[in-house]
Amino acid sequence: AGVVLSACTSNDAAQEAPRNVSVGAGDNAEPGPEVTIGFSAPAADHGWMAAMTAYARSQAEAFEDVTFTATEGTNDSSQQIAQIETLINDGVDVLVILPHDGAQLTAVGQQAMDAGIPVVNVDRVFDSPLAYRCWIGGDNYRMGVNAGDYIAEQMREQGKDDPVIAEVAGIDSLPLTQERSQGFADALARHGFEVSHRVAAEFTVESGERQTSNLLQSASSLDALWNHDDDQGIGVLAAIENAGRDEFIMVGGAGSLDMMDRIESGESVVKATVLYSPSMCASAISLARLLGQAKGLGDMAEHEIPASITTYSAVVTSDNVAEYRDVGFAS
Amino acid sequence: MSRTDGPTGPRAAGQEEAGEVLLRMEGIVKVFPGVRALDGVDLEVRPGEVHCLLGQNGAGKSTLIKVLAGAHQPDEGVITWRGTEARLPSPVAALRLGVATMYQELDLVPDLSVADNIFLGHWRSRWGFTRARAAAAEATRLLTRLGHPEIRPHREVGGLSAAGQQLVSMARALAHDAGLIVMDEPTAALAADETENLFRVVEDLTASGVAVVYISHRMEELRRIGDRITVIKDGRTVARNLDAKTTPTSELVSLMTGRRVDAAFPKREENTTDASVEALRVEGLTRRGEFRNVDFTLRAGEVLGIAGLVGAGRSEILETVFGARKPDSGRVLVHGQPLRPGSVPAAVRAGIGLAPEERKSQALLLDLPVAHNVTLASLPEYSRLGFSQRAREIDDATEKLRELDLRPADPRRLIRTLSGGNQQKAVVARWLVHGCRILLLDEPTRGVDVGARSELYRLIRELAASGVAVVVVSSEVPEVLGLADRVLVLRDGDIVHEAPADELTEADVLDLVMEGSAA
Amino acid sequence: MTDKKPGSVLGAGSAEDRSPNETAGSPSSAGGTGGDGRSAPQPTAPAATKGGGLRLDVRLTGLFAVLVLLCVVGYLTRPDAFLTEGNLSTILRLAAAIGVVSVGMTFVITTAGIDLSVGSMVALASVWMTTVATQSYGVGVMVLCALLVGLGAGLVNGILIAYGRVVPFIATLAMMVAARGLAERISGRQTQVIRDTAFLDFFRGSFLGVPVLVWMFLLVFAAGWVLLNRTTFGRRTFAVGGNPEAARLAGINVKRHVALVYGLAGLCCGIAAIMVAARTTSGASTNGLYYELDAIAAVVIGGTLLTGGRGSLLGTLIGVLIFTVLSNIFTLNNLETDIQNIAKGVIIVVAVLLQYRTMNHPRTT
Amino acid sequence: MTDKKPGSVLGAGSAEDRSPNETAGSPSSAGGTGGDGRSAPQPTAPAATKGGGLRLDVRLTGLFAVLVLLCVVGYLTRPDAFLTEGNLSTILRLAAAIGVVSVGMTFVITTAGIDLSVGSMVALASVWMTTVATQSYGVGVMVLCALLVGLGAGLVNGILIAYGRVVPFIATLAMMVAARGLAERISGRQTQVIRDTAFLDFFRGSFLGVPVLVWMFLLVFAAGWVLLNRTTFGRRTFAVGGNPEAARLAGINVKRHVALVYGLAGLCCGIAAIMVAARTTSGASTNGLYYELDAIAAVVIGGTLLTGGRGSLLGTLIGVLIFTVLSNIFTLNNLETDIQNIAKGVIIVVAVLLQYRTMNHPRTT
Ligand SMILES: Nc1ncnc2c1ncn2[C@@H]1O[C@H](COP(=O)(O)OP(=O)(O)OP(=O)(O)O)[C@@H](O)[C@H]1O
Ligand SMILES: Nc1ncnc2c1ncn2[C@@H]1O[C@H](COP(=O)(O)OP(=O)(O)OP(=O)(O)O)[C@@H](O)[C@H]1O
Ligand SMILES: O[C@@H]1[C@@H](O)[C@H](O)OC[C@H]1O
Ligand SMILES: [Mg+2]
Ligand SMILES: [Mg+2]
Repeated sequence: AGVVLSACTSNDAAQEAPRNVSVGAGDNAEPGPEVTIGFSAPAADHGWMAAMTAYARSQAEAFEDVTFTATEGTNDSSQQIAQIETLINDGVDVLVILPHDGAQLTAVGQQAMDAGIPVVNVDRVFDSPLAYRCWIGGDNYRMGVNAGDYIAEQMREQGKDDPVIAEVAGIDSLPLTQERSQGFADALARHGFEVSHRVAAEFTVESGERQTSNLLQSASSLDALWNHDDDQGIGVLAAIENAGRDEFIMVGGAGSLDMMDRIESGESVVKATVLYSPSMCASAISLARLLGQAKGLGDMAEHEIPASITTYSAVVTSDNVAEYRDVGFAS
Repeated sequence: MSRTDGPTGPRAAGQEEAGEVLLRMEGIVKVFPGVRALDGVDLEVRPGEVHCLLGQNGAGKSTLIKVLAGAHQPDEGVITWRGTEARLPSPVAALRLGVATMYQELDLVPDLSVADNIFLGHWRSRWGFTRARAAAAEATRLLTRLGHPEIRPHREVGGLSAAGQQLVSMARALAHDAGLIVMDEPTAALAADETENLFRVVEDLTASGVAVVYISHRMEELRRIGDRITVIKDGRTVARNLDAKTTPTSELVSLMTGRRVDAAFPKREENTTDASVEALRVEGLTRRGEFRNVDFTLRAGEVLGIAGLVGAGRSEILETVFGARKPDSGRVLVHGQPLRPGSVPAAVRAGIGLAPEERKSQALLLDLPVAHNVTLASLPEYSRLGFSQRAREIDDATEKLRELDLRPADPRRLIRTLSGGNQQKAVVARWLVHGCRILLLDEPTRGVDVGARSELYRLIRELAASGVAVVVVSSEVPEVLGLADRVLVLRDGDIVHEAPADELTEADVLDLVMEGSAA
Repeated sequence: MTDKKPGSVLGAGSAEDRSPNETAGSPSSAGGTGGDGRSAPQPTAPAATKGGGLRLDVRLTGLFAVLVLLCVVGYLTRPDAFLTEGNLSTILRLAAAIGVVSVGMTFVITTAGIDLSVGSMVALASVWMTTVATQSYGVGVMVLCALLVGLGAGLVNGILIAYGRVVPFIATLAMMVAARGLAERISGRQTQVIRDTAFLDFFRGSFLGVPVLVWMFLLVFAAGWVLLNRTTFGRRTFAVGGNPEAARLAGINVKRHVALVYGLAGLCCGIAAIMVAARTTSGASTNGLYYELDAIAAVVIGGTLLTGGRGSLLGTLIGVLIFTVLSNIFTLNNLETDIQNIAKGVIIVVAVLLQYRTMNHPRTT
Repeated sequence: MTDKKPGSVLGAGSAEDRSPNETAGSPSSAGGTGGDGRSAPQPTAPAATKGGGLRLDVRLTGLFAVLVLLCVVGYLTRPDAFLTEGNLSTILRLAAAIGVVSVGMTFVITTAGIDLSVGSMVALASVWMTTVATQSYGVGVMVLCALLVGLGAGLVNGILIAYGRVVPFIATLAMMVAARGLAERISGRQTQVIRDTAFLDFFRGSFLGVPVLVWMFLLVFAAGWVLLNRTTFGRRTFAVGGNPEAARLAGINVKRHVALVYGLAGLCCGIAAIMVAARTTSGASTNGLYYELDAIAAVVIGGTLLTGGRGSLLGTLIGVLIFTVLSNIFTLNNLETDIQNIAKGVIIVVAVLLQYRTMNHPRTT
């Protein structure tokens, strides 16, 4: 049995590294001065966050002039602050920070900036622009809005005036979940709809399955369901299959390859997913490198890297899924 | 070891085949961190005899038998069983050899049933499945042999009285069909009739050739069933194979203690305080199912003894007076002031102290040093603004340890490492440093060796002479009669008699205690 | 004195139930002890072993009442949804994995141990059994892999605790961290979807109208019950937990038994991993999060003492169901997460207090 | 048998040391006990109280060696970074909050209890002190608010445990869930940024070159040490944990003391909340996640017995530092998270085993 077991550890397919997002245009791709990038993010405790870290690492590896220093992912802000301080003490050239909680890490971001270390803030945003040189991230509110608009549109098309709409949120104590739910609710309200069943999972497959199983019992019939996170979505779909339900449409969130496959196949209840792609983290590393080398963005007229870049939460449907596969992540 | 082989003491009379030896232990040494518990012990046991081990508290008796049971590994020494050298790396090895042991500290699992405890580790089973019915039947057979067919094998052992638990231990020893049964203070929790019962079983066993190693602090028991005696002092054999029937007590005691001990009770000294002061008054105290309408008074400087059978409710009365149990009715007055019922702190503040019956579970903090155990009830006295005054604490504790001749008199030693008798002294010391005016002692000499016992007696009398009012509960009638000024006799929760101690004889008390229970 | 009062050994009349050491003997209950004017609170000793094994403990009645009460609340608030076949089967399926883990945990806690690593072992086993390599061998090897990984990790715990003398809390804490790390390493932190349809068909299927997962749960529970209450293995478990020194002196190989019990807990985690993988159609290093807390809570609420020596699998079962029904009711009534949490805390306390009040004696533990 | 032997008649003559539950009384050690041919493993009895209070326990030497070893590793792998002033101050500031929580936890565990709610109490106190309303009263009220909220929540735990007789595990589990829910409710799940500059200036500042947070930690630690080892409160704590029945019969109000100890643990959480708030310049319902596990681990590694009666704050301090230094070294050496976890698990076990080997006696707990 030992032989069998040791044989099962290797898992090449699953460990396939994410593709690199375009490695800069023009002479930005040319090796420049050595840059040490310090990276800090929350615990990679679900697919999306793991993909963020993986994107960062593989993007950094693509540059021969970049030295990459990552810290232990943690969901304790104090711990993350200590780690960033350690990176500052250590004298990294640029910091890429995905704070567990933007507000809580603002001070340490500012501390780094004050120490002359440019900070690229990814995803969850700091409270003060003084704490970062550049922010790149998605728009959580708009993600909710886009999901809401898409669902409302579908309902109208199906001629449903009083649809039963459910929501499977992510970790409820995170501000970003609030923003998404708010955007979703606001968009639905503009169409005169509302969320009638809501549960919160924890971004994990298992919690997605558990919460959705209960939710489906609560709602004997549904018209639409929005799930915030495609990683927990695997569990959400498993629960839907377990319950043998297919009377509704489902919209995902973030944009995993797995969901894209299902959207493409057309056989699943998943009809769309609103993007919140972890590829932004690869871009963040590129930006950090350029900052470290005091370069601008090749295609832009400005000499400097912009102060903020918001990625767009595109709605991926069977019509356009092919275009978005490259930013899909393996959940 | 420099010792030579062979018994050196006088041969026991009436032993057939004096040359045949079942077990021989020679030069056994066992060292614990900081203690040389056994320092060259020899023991020789013959088939069919009752071989008694005698020694002071902490002499090493229990340690020796744990070596014999395979529970401790000796650092040096040789064990020979039926003429061949034996190694006992584990308890199983000893059991296989034919040595079954009833340990001093009950070795039962309280949450398991009687039958499960009797066959602990050797459950009757088929393919791993327990055979409850067969086990129950066999358990009942063993318990019947011990005279107690009424103990149901399915009962949880934790729910049995101490005596009941002792019987289960005994049944377990019998279950092993051993060639040698070791009994470490087996009569401790037994009533008189139970003790007799045990002796009968021992006689049965020895008649069939089984040997018994018997440990007890009570001389009369050794006389009654013992054949030969080995005396241990400070981890060494100081005398072996003495005749149990004929060797004079004074000789045994001086072998044990290394000095002469006056076994008699100390004289009642003239009370120096005003004997008319009423220290304690108990009126109509009742706890349903335990005791009814208990009335008595106690004057300063008086020692009141309470006699009664096991289970008569004596401990409950003391605990209720002390506030550890709440009475259903009745009240307690200290120096004329009514005491808040059911509050130990109130009782302690009023100057009452209780040395409870179950030393380890009710009195000791095993992992703390002796000094901290001694001052436990006096924390406020040994503190200023909440901070402990440690130097004073150590000094006072040391003084009391000296007074009580507690050995070793080191206040920093963890109390866990003291022998039982010495632990008992520490409990008494707790209330001495507290300076209580009323001292309640529940079985104060349980497990205490002869020497320490007479010291405790002396101490109790001295306390009384200095004006402390003392209540002594004891299962040993001579102790009650010898110590107390006045005696209460309790039966089934009722006070059936009260009289000055010198007007009572042992026989009187026994009759009073037994009356009615003979039916 | 040839004439003996019958029963005198048990103490005159009411001498039953005397165990003065009770209080000192169960130290983790320090909080609940003392000062109430009664000495030595007594557990429901006499009732406990009625029938010699199936402990029809009064405590379970109280606990059962709490469960029934919850179900009544569930029915009253959602008469249309709560008692439907679909909902009941959902509750049972959700209870299954944590239930199986709790069976193992009951054994561990009965030996006075604790296992913080159950959740991580579930994660590790679920990840290992769903690697592409393992999946390529088909359903049989997948199942075997999960069981062996669970058993192996559990035995490592057991050996560290029994032979390495590391306290259970620390040893299993280390395993908790390390096994999760290993699961992340193996999976590259990615959710591994199960492609083997034979696996999915079997474990997600039903038999006689009851989901296979529920059958598995019932089977493991029944086997656990027999093992704990009807075999020498179970007797040893109680003995080792109730008085390890007495067990040793009676010739029980305490160390080996402790190691085996942790191995058993690991095996249960392996089974639970299969169940979680079937439910979620995947293996992930985030599986089994917080299982340790849920399982310990269910076991403790079920009346097993953290101090060892007493364990009731029936109580554990009810404990698991209480927690599962609770979150089902919350969802059915569309409660917000924060309110859910506050309510959950209050209900746990009320349940336990209620449980005490439904019986005469003051404390469970 | 009418012949009566003098003195033996009433039974119970010399029951030496009889306490059947003795061994069962320290059951959490089941795993480590027995089977090794030695009975009743003895803690390092004679050496334990040298100096009468400051327990220069051999065990601490072993633990301290582990810490030193870690530092050596830190220095060897990153000679340029590890021993810098900045890095040391980062380590200490990170250790501060969890250290303060662990001080309270040491008291709780010494009474043989457990407190699972510390993390949630930190969250609740941090949120309450940073509401707009509280902030409007200025720094004094903010600090007071955190302390009172912590104390209050702790006392609720204590009262439930001592007077409600709910076992500590369950009572604090309920508080763990409920307090976090309440924190979410109060904050609306929004991180509340501190605007009061006086608060930030003071608590984020330094004094004599040492950060205020570190001073606070040292102060709390010193006060806790004195309280545990030099006052009657500490004596009572040991007594209540070591043998509650004996403590009760010595006149100690066991219930009140237990309630107070949980109150103290809550107070420590209030202090930690201030520290976390200063560190993160905000209050959030997600603060203090997993603190219960970290604190219990530090306390247990530090040699305090889960079964109560023994506790060493010095050990706790070393335990906290070991964990903090460990993650610092990981960061400095750029280890991947999954490897970090595996390494952490292994190091915990090795540390504990090393600690045993450096001394003669077999077990700590
Ligand atoms: N496990 C142990 N660790 C350390 N010291 C021990 C241990 N067991 C016994 N001792 C010490 O060994 C000595 C002998 O103890 P032992 O229990 O054998 O005495 P004993 O003769 O049975 O006394 P008693 O009559 O009081 O039962 C004592 O000093 C005791 O404190
Ligand atoms: N904790 C308890 N719970 C219930 N009943 C008890 C408890 N302790 C004692 N009893 C019962 O109370 C009665 C009085 O017992 P107690 O032990 O006080 O007698 P005693 O006279 O002190 O005997 P002993 O000689 O054993 O000290 C007995 O019937 C006993 O079984
Ligand atoms: O889980 C993800 C969350 O952590 C991130 O911030 O946004 C996208 C989510 O899917
Ligand atoms: Mg002895
Ligand atoms: Mg008594």
